[in-house]
Amino acid sequence: MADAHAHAAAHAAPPELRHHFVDLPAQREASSLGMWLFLVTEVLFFGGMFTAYVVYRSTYRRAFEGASNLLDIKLGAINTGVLIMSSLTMAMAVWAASVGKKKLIILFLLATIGLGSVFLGIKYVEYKQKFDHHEVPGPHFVVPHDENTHEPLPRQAEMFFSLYFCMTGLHALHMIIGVGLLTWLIVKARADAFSPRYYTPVDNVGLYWHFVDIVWIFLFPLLYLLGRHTL
Amino acid sequence: MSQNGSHSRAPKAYFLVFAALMFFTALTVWAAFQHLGVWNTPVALAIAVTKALLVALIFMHLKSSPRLTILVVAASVLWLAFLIVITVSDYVTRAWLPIYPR
Amino acid sequence: MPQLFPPEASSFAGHVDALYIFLILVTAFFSLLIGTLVVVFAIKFHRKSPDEVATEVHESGLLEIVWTVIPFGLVLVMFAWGASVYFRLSRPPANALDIYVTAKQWMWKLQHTDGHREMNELHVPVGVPVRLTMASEDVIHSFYVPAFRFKRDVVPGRFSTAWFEATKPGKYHLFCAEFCGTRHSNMIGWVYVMKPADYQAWLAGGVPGETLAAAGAKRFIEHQCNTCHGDQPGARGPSLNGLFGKQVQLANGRTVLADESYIRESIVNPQAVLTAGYQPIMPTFQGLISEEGLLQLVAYIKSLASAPPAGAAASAAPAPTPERKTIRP
Amino acid sequence: MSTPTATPSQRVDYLNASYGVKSWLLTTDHKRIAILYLIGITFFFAIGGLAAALIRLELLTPAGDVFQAEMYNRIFTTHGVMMVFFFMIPGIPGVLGNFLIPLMIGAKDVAFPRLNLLSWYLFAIGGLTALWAVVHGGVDTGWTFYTPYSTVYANGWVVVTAVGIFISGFSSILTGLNFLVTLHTMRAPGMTWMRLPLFCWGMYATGIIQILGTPVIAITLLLVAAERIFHLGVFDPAQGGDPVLFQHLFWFYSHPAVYIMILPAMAVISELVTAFSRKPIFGYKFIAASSVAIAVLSFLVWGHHMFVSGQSVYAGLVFSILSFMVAIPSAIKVFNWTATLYKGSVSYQTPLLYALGFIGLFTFGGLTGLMLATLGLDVHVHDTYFIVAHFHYIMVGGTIMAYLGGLHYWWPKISGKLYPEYWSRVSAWVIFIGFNLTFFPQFIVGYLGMPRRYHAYPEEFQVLNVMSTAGASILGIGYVIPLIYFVYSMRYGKDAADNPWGATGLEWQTPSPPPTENFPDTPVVTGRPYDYLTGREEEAVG
Repeated sequence: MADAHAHAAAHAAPPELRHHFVDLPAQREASSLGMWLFLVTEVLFFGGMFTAYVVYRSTYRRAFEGASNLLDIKLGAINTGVLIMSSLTMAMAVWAASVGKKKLIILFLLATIGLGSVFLGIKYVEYKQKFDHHEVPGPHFVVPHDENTHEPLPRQAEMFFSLYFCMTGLHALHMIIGVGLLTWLIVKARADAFSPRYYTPVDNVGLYWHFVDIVWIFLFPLLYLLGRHTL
Repeated sequence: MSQNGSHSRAPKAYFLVFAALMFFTALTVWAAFQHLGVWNTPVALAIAVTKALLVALIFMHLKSSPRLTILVVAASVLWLAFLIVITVSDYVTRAWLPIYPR
Repeated sequence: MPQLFPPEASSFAGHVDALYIFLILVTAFFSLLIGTLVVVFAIKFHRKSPDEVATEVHESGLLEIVWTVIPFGLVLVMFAWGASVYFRLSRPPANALDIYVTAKQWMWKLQHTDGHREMNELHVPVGVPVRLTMASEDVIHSFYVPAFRFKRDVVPGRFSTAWFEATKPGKYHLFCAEFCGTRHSNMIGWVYVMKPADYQAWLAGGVPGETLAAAGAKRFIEHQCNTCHGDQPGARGPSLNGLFGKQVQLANGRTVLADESYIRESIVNPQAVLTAGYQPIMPTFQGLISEEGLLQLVAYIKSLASAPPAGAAASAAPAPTPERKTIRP
Repeated sequence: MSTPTATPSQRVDYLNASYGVKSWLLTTDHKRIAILYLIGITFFFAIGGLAAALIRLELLTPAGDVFQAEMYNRIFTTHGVMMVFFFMIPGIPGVLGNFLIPLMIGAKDVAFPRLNLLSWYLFAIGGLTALWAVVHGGVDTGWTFYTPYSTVYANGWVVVTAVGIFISGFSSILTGLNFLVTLHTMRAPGMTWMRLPLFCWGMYATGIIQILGTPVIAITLLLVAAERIFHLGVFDPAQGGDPVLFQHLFWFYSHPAVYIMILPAMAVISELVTAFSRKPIFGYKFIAASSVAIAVLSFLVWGHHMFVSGQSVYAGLVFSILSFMVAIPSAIKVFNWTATLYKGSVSYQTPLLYALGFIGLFTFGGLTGLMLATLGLDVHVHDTYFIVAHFHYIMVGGTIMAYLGGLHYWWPKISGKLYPEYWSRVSAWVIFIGFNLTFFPQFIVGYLGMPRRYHAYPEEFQVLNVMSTAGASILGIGYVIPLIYFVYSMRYGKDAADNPWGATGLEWQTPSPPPTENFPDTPVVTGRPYDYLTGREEEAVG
């Protein structure tokens, strides 16, 4: 980037341009790369639990299949649909920001928050069921019975529920953080902080939200659909 | 996201991807109830990977991102594979060496 | 000369020390090479005047290749030698003397098949391969005898198996090498390697309790294992006579060798190693049988190995344990 | 540099640009954050060092007579946790990386200055959380937190310490992220990848490891905390968990973590060797490629910590051969450093003494590492003092030597003052002698079979342990001396010129200490790096 260009941009420096960047495209490229690197850490963060899941599933296949069949597949499928829809509305919000339609940004952000809350609500219902059936790992865990053979599952079914709560719990926590970020975006959008020239925060929260959706795209089959063919 | 300020209509791709994702969700649920024997898990994983790719390429506009970003994403998948494959390889090969050379 | 090596008291120790000396030589050679080169260059090319400049040295790809290939070759030698020594350690010979070790927070309990029990002490005959089948009742411990150059972590939840063959009579240190809590440094003991005559005297001297297999038989009845595994025809569980050491066809298609780990797995996680042709009705006994109990059950089932295979002779009573063959001098 | 040389005292620089605690605690200037890190890691080094002194005191006598066993276990755990997570890992990246990367690439600051300040706060909060746990009784699980002891049987502040490490793990992630984005997007015009100083290559490789490795220990410690709080059984064998799986997940990060510790040290050494031989580095491409190769290969070798822990024999073979492969790039680097000295114009200032010490000790430490990668030998020496000696040769003989060398080399740029040359050479020799006397005997006592983490040991090991403790006291004195004269030099030291060593590199073409925005206007880089021989002083076109 020739010096002249830098000087020109410096004079008409838009307010969002941070002092140590040459111009807005450089700043956007840096923040986007930064966000993707953060998502890499999230991939490996969930990756640790997926490793534990893969290992224990192959060690305790029957216990995992039996316990997986106890999960409510209807709620799981609905949740997947809800989350995909929220990904759509999030993508629309990012598009709206890129074309500078302030009302649409706020509308789609609100839709995303709504769908996210629906997801968390359904999650709460599922957790409530588990607490009632004493399927929560810990001192008062009761080994559940297999759905079709009505035989008690192997004791290691508790391992499945430990992993289930760790993975979906951490995923739900990421959803809650996402909803918080979306609310912060709405506040900034109402304050006209975004324009087609500068909407990096919306773009980055969008990337984060889509990532959380991708995690659920893998969690759903691995946790819910694992043993259905044995029914 | 390229600066296409003039673009007034929302990109059609979003709606197509949305429909595809919903379809794949239904597909994977249906496939789970089929007795595919040893193929149940690979099919479920394949569907999940395609859904993830759709979200990443279109919604996260990875398709139009600089090569460096794609390299970063590929690295994360490769490192996840390192972690899972090498750890599982320990478990798989534990029984290979029977302690008794009967 | 202060002692630099622990006593070489096992068949394995000599190989490890030879490998160690080779590695010391390589380390000494390269350390001295780099050390002297660095000092010589620093002195020879000492800056004479404040603004003296170095002379141009062109990079040479050849040199880079040389000092990549040579280390590469050397490390392959180290790897191969190390792997061969390691393989020797991990393949116990068939006729080894069985010792069952139970590691518990801050003590070692050792049981001989003929009923002798020892605490933090192990008496073994010289020249006889000894196989240790080890289990931990709480955390990870590690059975370490420096004189034998032999160490094995004892991971709770599974059997750890290792072997050694003592070659020099004497009294050697036994340490716990994996941090296991407050009195980790007190979980130590002695291994007494004895000439065969002394060993026989020691065996005769001590008053053995019931043999391990007998204790196992009692536990077998106590947990009503015989209701399914009593090998009467049409029993719900597979017969255990002549099972140990044979290949077993599993329900999921795999065939595994019936060794200690298989027996432990079928007691603790029976669904995973379900025998072909049987219903998955066996409950898991995880947490219900202590590690010592599992070792005794394994010893009992091993003692059934030489009993006639199932159905031939329906003997409900546990078969008498065959007398161990006398220890060869 | 031909700018009007106003005496440093009047010139506005990043140190006297503003005063007051707020100006330091809310700064987003990478140079000030580097100073904050310097203070932070010196504080945690002192705590870790104190714990080390207590350990060596206890090991003077075979009987455990200075401390109860319980207390001794908590002391060595504190030594491990403080040194690894709050000194070694944030150390060179936090201090030298933060200060130098923007200067070396001609940028005004790192890519995300506010994130950089957040990284320091996360490091400080994490460190203080772990310190809180230590003060209230600490943990007795060792810095490795092996389960099921850490999850079921340990009764110390495991969860609080794990949370402290988890928080400081984020600091490491964000620092790595910051460096990677800075090196990718903020290089000055003309600063191509092949003109990047090797220090930046080393920090780039370190960034890769911080990003790809740290999350795995974050989730592992989270699972350990969840297991203790909610009684889950993820790693508890009584509920079907597998302790070896914990070791896999733990070492997947913790082995690359030792490369987070050594790669920045190697990066410093590349700079010191070429600056004090006043000669272009030998094999620039090979050293840069070696750094990245180490970063990648370091993720495939973690199993050599588990050869005797019940891991399968075949996995052991694979990990052993891969561990040998990761040693090759380190060997290439050592050979290239040595070749750089050949026909150089070598001057004996303190940074070079530390660099030469590093090359010697790192070579010896690295080669003993090869012994541990050898399957047959590791069975005997695993979890003995042989291992303790090996990693101290790499961490203390390597990383701390390089850190001190780098601190001396860039001290004029950081503080604008010169350190006293006489005292620094004395302390360098004291440290070198004390170090070898401390850790060489541990190789011998290790091979003799003395296990790690023992507070009482058989009598025949006493002589070697007494030598080690004697060495430790010398080493302790050796470390205190630089602390004294560095602080002294800030007040009474002679003012430093912009380029006291006559070295190349953009950081030497800005005043010492540099102004807040580093360069009056962005420099343009033309020549190749370390260009000592063509133009006498590479003029950076303003």
